[in-house]
Amino acid sequence: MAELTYREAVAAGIAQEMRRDPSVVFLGEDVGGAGGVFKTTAGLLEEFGPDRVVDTPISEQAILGAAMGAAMTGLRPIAEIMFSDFFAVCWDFVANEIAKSRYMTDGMVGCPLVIRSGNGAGLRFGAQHSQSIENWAMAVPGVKVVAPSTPKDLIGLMAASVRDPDPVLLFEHKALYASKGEVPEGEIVDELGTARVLLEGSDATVVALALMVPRALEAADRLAAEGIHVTVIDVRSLVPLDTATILRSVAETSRLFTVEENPRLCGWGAEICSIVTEEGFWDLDGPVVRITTPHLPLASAPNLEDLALPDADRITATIKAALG
Amino acid sequence: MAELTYREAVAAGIAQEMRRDPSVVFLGEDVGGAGGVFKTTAGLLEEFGPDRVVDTPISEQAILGAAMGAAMTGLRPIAEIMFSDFFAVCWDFVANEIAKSRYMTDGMVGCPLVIRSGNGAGLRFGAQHSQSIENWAMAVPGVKVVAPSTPKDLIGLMAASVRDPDPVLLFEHKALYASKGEVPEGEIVDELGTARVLLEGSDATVVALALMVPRALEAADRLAAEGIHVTVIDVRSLVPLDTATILRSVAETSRLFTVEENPRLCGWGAEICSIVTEEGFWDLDGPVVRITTPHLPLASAPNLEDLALPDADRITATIKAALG
Amino acid sequence: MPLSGAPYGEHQIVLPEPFDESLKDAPIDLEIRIEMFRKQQQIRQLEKRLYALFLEGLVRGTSHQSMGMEATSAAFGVALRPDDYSFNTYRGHGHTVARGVPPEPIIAELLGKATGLVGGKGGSMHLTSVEHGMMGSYAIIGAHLCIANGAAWSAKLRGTDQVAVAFFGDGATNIGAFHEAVNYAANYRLGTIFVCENNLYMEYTPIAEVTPVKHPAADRAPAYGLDATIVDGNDADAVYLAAQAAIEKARTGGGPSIIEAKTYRHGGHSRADPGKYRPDPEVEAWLQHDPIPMYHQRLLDLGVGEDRLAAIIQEVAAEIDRAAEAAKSAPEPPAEALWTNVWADGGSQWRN
Amino acid sequence: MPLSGAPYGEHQIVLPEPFDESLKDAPIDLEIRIEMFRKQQQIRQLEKRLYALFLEGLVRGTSHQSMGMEATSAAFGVALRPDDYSFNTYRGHGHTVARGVPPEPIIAELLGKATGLVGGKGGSMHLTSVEHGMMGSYAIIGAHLCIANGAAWSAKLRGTDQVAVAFFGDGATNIGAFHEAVNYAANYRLGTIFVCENNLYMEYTPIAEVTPVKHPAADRAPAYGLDATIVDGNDADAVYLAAQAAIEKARTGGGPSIIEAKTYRHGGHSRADPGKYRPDPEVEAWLQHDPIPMYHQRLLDLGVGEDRLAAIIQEVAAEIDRAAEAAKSAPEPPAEALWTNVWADGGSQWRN
Ligand SMILES: Cc1ncc(C[n+]2csc(CCOP(=O)(O)OP(=O)(O)O)c2C)c(N)n1
Ligand SMILES: Cc1ncc(C[n+]2csc(CCOP(=O)(O)OP(=O)(O)O)c2C)c(N)n1
Ligand SMILES: [Mg+2]
Ligand SMILES: [Mg+2]
Repeated sequence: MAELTYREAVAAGIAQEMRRDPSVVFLGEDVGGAGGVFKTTAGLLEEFGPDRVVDTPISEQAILGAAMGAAMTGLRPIAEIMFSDFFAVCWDFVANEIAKSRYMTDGMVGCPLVIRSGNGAGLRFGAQHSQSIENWAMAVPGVKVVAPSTPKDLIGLMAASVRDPDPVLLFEHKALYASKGEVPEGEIVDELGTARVLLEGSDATVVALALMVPRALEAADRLAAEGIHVTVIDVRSLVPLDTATILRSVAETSRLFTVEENPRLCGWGAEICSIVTEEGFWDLDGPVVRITTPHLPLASAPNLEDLALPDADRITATIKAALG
Repeated sequence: MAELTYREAVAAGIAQEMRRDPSVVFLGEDVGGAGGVFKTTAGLLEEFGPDRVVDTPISEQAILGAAMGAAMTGLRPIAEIMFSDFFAVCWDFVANEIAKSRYMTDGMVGCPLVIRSGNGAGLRFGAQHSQSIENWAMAVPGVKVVAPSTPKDLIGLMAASVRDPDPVLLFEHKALYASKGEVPEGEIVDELGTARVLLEGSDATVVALALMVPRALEAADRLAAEGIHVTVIDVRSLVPLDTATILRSVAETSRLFTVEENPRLCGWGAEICSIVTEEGFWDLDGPVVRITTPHLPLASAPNLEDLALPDADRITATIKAALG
Repeated sequence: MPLSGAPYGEHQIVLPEPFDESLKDAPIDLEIRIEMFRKQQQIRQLEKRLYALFLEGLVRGTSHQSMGMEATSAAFGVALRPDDYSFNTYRGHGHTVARGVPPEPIIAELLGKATGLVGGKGGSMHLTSVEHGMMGSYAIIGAHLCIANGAAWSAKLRGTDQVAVAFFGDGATNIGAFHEAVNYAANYRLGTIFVCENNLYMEYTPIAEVTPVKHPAADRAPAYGLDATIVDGNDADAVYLAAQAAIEKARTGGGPSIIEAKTYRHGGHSRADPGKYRPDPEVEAWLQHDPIPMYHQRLLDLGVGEDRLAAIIQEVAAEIDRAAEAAKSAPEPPAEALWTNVWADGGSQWRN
Repeated sequence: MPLSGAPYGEHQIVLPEPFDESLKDAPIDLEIRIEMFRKQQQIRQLEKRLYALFLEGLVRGTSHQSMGMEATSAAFGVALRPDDYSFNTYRGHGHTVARGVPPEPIIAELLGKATGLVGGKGGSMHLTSVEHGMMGSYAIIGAHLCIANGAAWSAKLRGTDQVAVAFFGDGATNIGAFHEAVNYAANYRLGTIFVCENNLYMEYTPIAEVTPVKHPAADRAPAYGLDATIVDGNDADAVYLAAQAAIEKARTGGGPSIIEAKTYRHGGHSRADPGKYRPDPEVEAWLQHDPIPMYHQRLLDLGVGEDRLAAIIQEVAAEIDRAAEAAKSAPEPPAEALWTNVWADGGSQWRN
């Protein structure tokens, strides 16, 4: 066991896969010589050389196009989109090309690639560099979507993503880069489509993702101190989605809360709430409640950004009020 | 009263506003001389001239950029994105620029513009020309989103959109272009954020949008023949959303069905279900059911496309099974 | 004052330059030329049949034909090695045929049949045949130029000398992805060959009305440190020579090329378009500048017997007859097909 | 074989060319020059103060400074008419100051205060002041080039002769939106002026490693039928002359221009970056090629008294002291501000 930061886990995860499989290549802006703007990919150029670690121009469409064309002809590219907000400049590649090519060609052309990106708020970067857009990706049939919350999950889900024969979008949370966690020695390979139950309690099920996971856990602690015991589930993978774990938990607790960072409308929380109210309706003892960032762009002023994102206070208060 | 096609209503709606306000301009690919690839804008170049009706290069980013820059400096542009699928090549302008500028500038820079686009399936155009992406837009704070289902609503919501001081995405359904409807003489101006109750029945509330509206109505007819009476609501406007009308109806019927064309995950149906299961939970007598296109890209073969989209058969059967 | 210079429809007519008769003496093997003749016939006859099927009401969805533009496809089809990659647009019947894909699955695909090239899931705009190196037809302008780079990059890293060709239209040169793609290829000296088939119109709008340079692809080449070749896209020999040079350059690590092939479509943009926005004299002149009869005559001039050419025409016709019949009588895709091949496991599950 | 030619960090050093001393005799009014001096001082001193505030831990979020790049902003600030439009990037402090925006709201914005230029909602990357014609700072590369076209178009239709300037970096020339924007402006002869501040690096990657032409903006101009002007971006007089010509052309319906201003940033890309990826001799040479002392000396050479210049420096310093104090003691935005100004009605309601 070693303690790694979430930041270090990115390079560790990529390196693990690049060592294993020579067809894994990595490309993006400032990812090589500079080791990434978040220093998440330091050391990769040195270890794997400029053939396999490519510093690109500011051309997100060219980056994803290159990754796609390489994936369909025998490589296993990992592409970086520096901030997930920038997916908007190359969304055609994700939504219309990469996601659809296997279906449109009835299985002939697959795209085994990973697109990883810094997602989420907390760094006071303002409306164009702080978005959580995992719901954009979840809304597009044909891409898998994961968002790990710990260094170990990051490495394991990175490995699973690289080895997956289909395209995976892996969202790293920028505000978690400095966080630390234990990581076992040796190869780590996780499984897509598996949620993790982090805490069990019978009063309610709280489902969270990425940065919202530690916040939900903190809220659970505070609630426990007041005698309210909740189950906390880290969704980890939005596509495939581990609905079984969530539905099973709601069957036990009879209440569901989702804690999501993306703006309120049409988020993954809405999807999970809808699944549960269709398939687990008779298990529910009360309203399903989404705790989300309001449907607003994000401000850069620290106090405003903090007000926008769900935090332990708001999560605690919302759950208490709903259960009380 | 005159009978117009939905197609003719597009030009009529734009012309009404261009006649009223000289600052309304219109731009897009093949929209002028050719009258649009769907012939929706025939006659506008002839009436308003090439100063106000601009045929552009294939440059969707340049189109929306020009619209945005013009909107913030005194014009009221209407931009066409030919197929809504192409929003993916210019999504940065919608999601990161147009939607956020007023908030990021604390009110200083507004973008009074309309982006209209052909949305939806039914023409056997395949995965890259048939998408319903109204949920992409709804997920972005800062844009308004409307999707009319009749010629009259199209003109009225177009007018409301052009007159709105904020950006509006107006989705025209391609499969409705040939449909006809009565349109009153004189100026038509509708209101954003208002759903319309098309039919009242006490057994369930069925919420639909665009092409799904006539299909929901047909299902309602068939259900009525079997003694099941449903309320059918045309949402019309996703942002602002008329939650009051929906919640009020569910309070009366105790059951909710949504009928949506966008792929299943994170659609507007999920949003409405979530709102109702949070705020109208105690009104509900049974599961909330979403009837959607499955989470799949769309195939071009007619039988496969037909299987994918909700039709009156599926809507009828689903509601019957759920209520029965 | 209109924003663009000329009022719509009053744009300048662009006439073809006469065929370059000296190309008869170009150093191109006669059997290669006969192969190009055959491919042009295959394309023309297929397109004609598809049009007839459209008039019969059997073609589903949209389709974009390439009558009049056969020479470029045919020349590249012959010049490429079977393991090279090509990437088409929605106007891709010709490029698909030229890579050796037989007509039956193409017709079946347009008819929405289970035996279609991609099982009825793609339609005319998404023809794909990986076994023929034809890596897909892309219907949103620009993307496949970037994707072709990836195939060239992959070939480079895998140490093969495969090249990647991307065909696109004049209209596509104004979209951002064009710029990113060519720049990227030039920067990394990728073996991507960018082939612009300039048929003077985007959908209905003359390219000259929306482009501030004369040659929408070629005039952009210097922006990436590249030279460009402009060829008569209706002369298979001219295209073949340009293709050979570009392929050789790409194969040997010399980097990308831009080729602009001047051509014209005989019909409208898509199946429903009569193409009326084009001035009659322009259409007339280009109909005269038809690649097919010219090349027929050139082969005769080179001493190939009319009987041999006639036999080829016959063979192609017979094959297309067979193919059309088979496609017509094929079943539609089974309902289960709706759920297959979103993922590599063959299914479409997004949940447990 | 690496994809790009040179291994990272071993890129060729690019040294500045000596200042063109003949510009001393350029036909530029002395009062205009003094105004450019003042603006350069305002920018330099503001950037220095912001850096100090950053070291104090008071600057929130990210910020991108322009120390060393003041001349271009200053020259355009003076050359533009108050009602002209300008569009910046995230590296926009200088351009904002140059349009006449006072330092206090800028500092307050970076400190996340209620008195910030955009109420604490934008931060360093989104400075905007419509009353000064400064239509915003855009943090996603490329978009504002297209948006500037819209402002120029609107001016044309409204019959004013306002021009629109878009400032951007060398790295921005490789993104698709650059191509679409310049092409669009050229096609419709819009009065957009594209000003590339080529400081040789995108974030950390030398522009030469990812661009196949030497002048990332200027060498692309012919692709749109445009000429380009390359100027010493550290010489306010050189930029002023180029700006004047481009503005005059744009105002009189002559269409867009591309100006590439060669410059260098003294510091790193963003606040946390020490800029260590840049070879020492290169940094050294460019520190010597500093616009501020050069221009000071030029004004002395032109006969302006040192006392007058010293007084300006003093005035600017005093104003920045005052501004910084005021910004520091300002309150943070009220919590209600979270909910305001999504819509024109001042609110953020998306439902009833
Ligand atoms: C991004 C995008 N914008 C618009 C379209 C609609 N569209 C389809 S074909 C076409 C014209 C393309 O013209 P060109 O590139 O010259 O090719 P051609 O059809 O002449 O072969 C347009 C605008 C599209 N498919 N994708
Ligand atoms: C579309 C997009 N891709 C990437 C980035 C991240 N990014 C911010 S600044 C920058 C470098 C820009 O370089 P340049 O255009 O030369 O401007 P400079 O910072 O040197 O002024 C990059 C890559 C971005 N903001 N937007
Ligand atoms: Mg064309
Ligand atoms: Mg730079």
